Amino acid sequence: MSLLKSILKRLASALVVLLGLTIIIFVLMRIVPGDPARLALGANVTEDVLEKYREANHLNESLPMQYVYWLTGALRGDFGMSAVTKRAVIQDITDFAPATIELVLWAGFPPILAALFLGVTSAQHKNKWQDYLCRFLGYIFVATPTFVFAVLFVLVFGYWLPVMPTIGGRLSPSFVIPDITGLYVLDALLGGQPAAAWDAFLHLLFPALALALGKTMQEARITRSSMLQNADKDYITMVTSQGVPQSVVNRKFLLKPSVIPTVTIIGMDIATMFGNAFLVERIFNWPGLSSYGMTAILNKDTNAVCAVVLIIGLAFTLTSIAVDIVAMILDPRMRQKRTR
Amino acid sequence: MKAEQKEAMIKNWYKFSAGGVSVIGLAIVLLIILLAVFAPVIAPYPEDAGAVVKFAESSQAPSMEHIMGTDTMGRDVFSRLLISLRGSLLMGVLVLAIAVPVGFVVGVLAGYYKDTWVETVLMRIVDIFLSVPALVLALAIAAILEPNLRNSMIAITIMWWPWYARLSFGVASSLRTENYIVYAELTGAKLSHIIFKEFLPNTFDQILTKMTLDMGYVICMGATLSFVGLGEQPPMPALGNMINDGVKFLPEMWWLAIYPAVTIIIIVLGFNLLGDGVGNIFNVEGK
Amino acid sequence: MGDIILEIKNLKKYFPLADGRTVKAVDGVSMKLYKGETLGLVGESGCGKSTIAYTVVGMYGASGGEVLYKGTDLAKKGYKRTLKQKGEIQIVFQDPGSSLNSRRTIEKSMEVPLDIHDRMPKEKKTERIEELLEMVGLPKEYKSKMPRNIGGGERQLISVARALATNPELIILDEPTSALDVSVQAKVINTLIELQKKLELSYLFITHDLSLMRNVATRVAILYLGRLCELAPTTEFFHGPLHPYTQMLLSSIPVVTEEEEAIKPGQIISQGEIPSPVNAPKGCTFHTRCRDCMEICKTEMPVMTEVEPEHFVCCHKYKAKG
Amino acid sequence: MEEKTNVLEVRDLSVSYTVANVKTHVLENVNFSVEKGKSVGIVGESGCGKTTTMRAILNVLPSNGTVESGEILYNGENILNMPNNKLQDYRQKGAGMIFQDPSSALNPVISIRNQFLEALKYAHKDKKLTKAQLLEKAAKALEQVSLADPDRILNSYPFQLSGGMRQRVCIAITLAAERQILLADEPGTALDVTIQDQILRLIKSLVEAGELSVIMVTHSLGVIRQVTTAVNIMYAGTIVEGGDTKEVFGHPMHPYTQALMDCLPKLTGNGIAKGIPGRIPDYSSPPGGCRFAPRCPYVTDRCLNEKPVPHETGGGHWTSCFKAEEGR
Repeated sequence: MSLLKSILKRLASALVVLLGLTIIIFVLMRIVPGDPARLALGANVTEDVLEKYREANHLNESLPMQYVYWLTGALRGDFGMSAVTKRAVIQDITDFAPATIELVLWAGFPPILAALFLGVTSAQHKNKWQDYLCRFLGYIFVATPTFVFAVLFVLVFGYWLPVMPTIGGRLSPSFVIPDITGLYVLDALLGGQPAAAWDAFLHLLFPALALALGKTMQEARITRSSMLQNADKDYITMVTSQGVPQSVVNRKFLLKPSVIPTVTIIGMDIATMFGNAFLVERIFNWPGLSSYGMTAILNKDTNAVCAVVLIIGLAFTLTSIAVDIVAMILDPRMRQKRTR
Repeated sequence: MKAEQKEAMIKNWYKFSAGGVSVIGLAIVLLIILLAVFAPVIAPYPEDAGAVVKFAESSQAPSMEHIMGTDTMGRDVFSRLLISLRGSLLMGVLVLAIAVPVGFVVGVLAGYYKDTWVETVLMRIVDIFLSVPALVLALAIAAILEPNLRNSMIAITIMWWPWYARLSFGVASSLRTENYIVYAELTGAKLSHIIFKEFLPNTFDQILTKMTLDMGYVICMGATLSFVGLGEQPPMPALGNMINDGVKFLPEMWWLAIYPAVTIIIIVLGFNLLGDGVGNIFNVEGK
Repeated sequence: MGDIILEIKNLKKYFPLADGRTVKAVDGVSMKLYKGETLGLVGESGCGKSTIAYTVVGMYGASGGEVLYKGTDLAKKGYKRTLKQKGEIQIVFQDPGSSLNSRRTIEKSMEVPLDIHDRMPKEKKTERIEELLEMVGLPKEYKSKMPRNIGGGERQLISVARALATNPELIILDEPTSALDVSVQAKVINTLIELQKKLELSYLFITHDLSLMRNVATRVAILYLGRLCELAPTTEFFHGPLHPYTQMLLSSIPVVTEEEEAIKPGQIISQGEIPSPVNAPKGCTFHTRCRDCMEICKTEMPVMTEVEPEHFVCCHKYKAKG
Repeated sequence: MEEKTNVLEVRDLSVSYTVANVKTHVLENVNFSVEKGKSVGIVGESGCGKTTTMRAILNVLPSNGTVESGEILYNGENILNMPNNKLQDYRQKGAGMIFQDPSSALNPVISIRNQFLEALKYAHKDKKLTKAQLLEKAAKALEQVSLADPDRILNSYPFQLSGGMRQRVCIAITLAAERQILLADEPGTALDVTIQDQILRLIKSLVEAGELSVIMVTHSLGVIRQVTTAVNIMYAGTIVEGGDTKEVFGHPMHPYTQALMDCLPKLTGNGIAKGIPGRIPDYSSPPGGCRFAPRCPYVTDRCLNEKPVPHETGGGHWTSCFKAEEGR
């Protein structure tokens, strides 16, 4: 079917993009000034050790060959050693990734419903107080950088109205939960510990809100404007003129075309959240991939930086494929468009 | 002729101010620009924007003398904030001055040569840059280069042009079958004519709207980089590093972090509102 | 009849589809255009009339056949048109909204051909633009206007003026008035007729409007699914249409006077729909809708026959006569 | 007596739009009516207010449009101040409209089948029809408009159809509802002439069978002559001439109608007139007198200052023109 074909096409182009991303990352890794071997091992090693390291890591080969070695390694999950933690990078990543995934999942998906609700409400009460309130908050929230949200939350909910778990992390130390999916709220529930799940949720709440607020209001804004734009379209006038009740018109004819623009930007929004998580995790002491990546960046731990960037690129690509598929299901026209 | 122009101006102003809030945006942006330009004159303690230590005045809460208080070194927060506006605005202008033309040319070429290898190659490159959150790659680039204001601008520019490429691609690929483009081709016009004389005026509306909005977002990303120490280096003030310094002294010395934070919000808000108004003039939807 | 300015011989244009099938937009069309005449190329959507125009003007290459302009085959593989030829063959498009760049003044739009074909100093250029505007009956002040500030008919006149800038000999008119109101169309058409007389222009006039062709064309050619059905001098054509499709087309035209009603071939009821050019019917492509369909029509393709001097028809009914 | 046979009557309708804070007076005192089982046409060029009239009749003006004055009577009741449920009833069973632009009148993300079902469900809600019966009606209507493969059409989305097909789908959706009155806004614009002919004959046959009253709005005088028995000539938001179609086209009296007829290319040849100079007036400040006066070759001072009123010249043929009134 055409839907399946479009999805396959989408996957193929995603592969090309990811391959391109590996090249960029590799180039970045190699333009770091200085000798990669020395950067990895530090200043107090002998030339012999360096040479051995170079040999082992194919640093004496031509650049394209080095790339091939690095890529084949990366495909097997071998990103080398981290200069900071002195462990295999892949080990660190598998440890830290679930925390970030849990955070982005919570920040990315539940707020979409809120965004749609706010957008639709705002459009249906155009120029009434509900609309003005939504738009006012929208302007303010969209203009607030994520890290400022995070800082404000720490100040307000950490110090002034101390409702936030202060120490940070993902769970209070008094709880022990089974390790099933790595997503704590879910694991706690699966393990039959509602109290632990609540605690994990509280830990999540503020970082997730800091990540989500701006994007949510932006999605609401887009929903609102496309609702209003579509409401004046001929195809809505046509069904209204046919005597279809207004509520049915709104639900069956107006909503679907109006949420499509929102759906298509969700992919980008979630991607941006992976980026903004870098700061939020740091500020909230959230032990995730992003704070690991941040530490790696500040310490010029190239192997770790590359791995994190690549993994985030992968996560983003997968998200946007998922979003595109949803959009294709909603909007038959997208199945025909050349996907990218 | 004159009357026509005047009429068009009145109409544009009406469209711009229709939402009401765009005028506020314009006022905010003008104020920020004025404050930035005249910062050294307005700032009560212009010398505080550097490695100055005044122990006698350190850690003071906001007062008549220091309306936004002083930091741990006794420097006037208000003065530092004013000076930091200059770097922020400069960053916005320079980043866009490079990212926009590059993105435009790449995007228009890809759109004009849609369904050929030119499009495939150019737009794949764009896609690759868009496949990682801009902030992540900007952080990585800024970290690999020496951390300073210039390099943070380079990093942001590298991440910003693909957006303009994508925008111009959309416009060009939908316009390339318009008859005036076809006519120019058939009459023997050169590629440069088609790009700069035919496509450029038609992309201008959308580019200008996006640029206005993006001024705020670029400044925001610049502040984010400097917040983690990858922008302007201390003792020079920047919105991001001032917040970062201030966070360490929360909640007691709240003024250190809050004022710069609110300033960022106001700057981004101002450009957002202004951008919406500009979009209204051209009937362009903001992003 | 005078010199032949354009001769199309067995022209074919196929478009491949993504699924491997082919659209045969134009499939073996031959005709001549004499200097100074207006040849009306008439047909319904999908008949290939615009494809022919675009191939002549050079937007597409041909899949087969020849396009001879003053004896040179413009459609030959690898042939690149000279600047002179590009100037001599001009086109006026259908949509007045898209033929001028909405972001540039009339003057800037009209400078495009001048800058390429006839470089001259600024003042002379302005002079020339004013002269061209005058030729199409527009005041010279129009040069500083934006396209959105003038009417659709005026925009089409600007397109005509722009086409005149390169001193063309052949102008392809691609439904230049189909988007206009009749009161505006009248002005554009009258201007075109005047210009033709004054400048000895040859027009290839693409349209779906037969009534208009009655008043404009020297000869009329009817297309159906990428092939010619009938080609004849205008007066003869309207008084004795021969091809069943032509008759159906004529009888479908809504008219306003009794005199016109009398001209329409009576008792012919239009039926069916033009089939997709992807799988055109075998034999005569019109046989699926033809009321006179015979067995031979379903299998064998008819050929163009000259039934009377200069009156060609492509139909099995008239084979015997010839 | 005569009043009673009118299924729809538009009285003194004036409509304005507000664009960028400027009020434009589009319709001015429009009057006309449709008798039961008859067809009436409104002819005019683009921007003359034809579509606005049609939208007003269904009370679906765009959000910036306002009815300034007048009433629209359906079976004697003014639809402009009907309670909501009655209005809906009128839209479901009274009058339905074929929209002009086929590319925007169908919902892009809903299948043709569902668009049919939703519209027909309400139009036929009293009859308690099953889904299959509704689809049968849909298929029949599609066949009526010469769409050969109704199943394929029903399973399509609008973007998969050509412009001509979409327009016919719109026509079919409206016809399948089997309302009393059909409002046809340029029903042939996207159609080829041979298909248009089939559609026009279909509409005409429905009228002649007494099933339908039609208001047809178009720029094409020929279409009007083929389908309608009465015609109104509209210029710049006013109706300037009206009467029996053949009579009006045979002896046009208003200078605008005359000019329009002269501009029309005819199958009989003889060339076409030079066109009408000037453009339709700016609706934000329309001429104080006759709206055609600035372009009229017979203009007098009176035309510029005084609004002409309908003047009957016999046989139900009337015109709003001082020239005709004064017998010049």
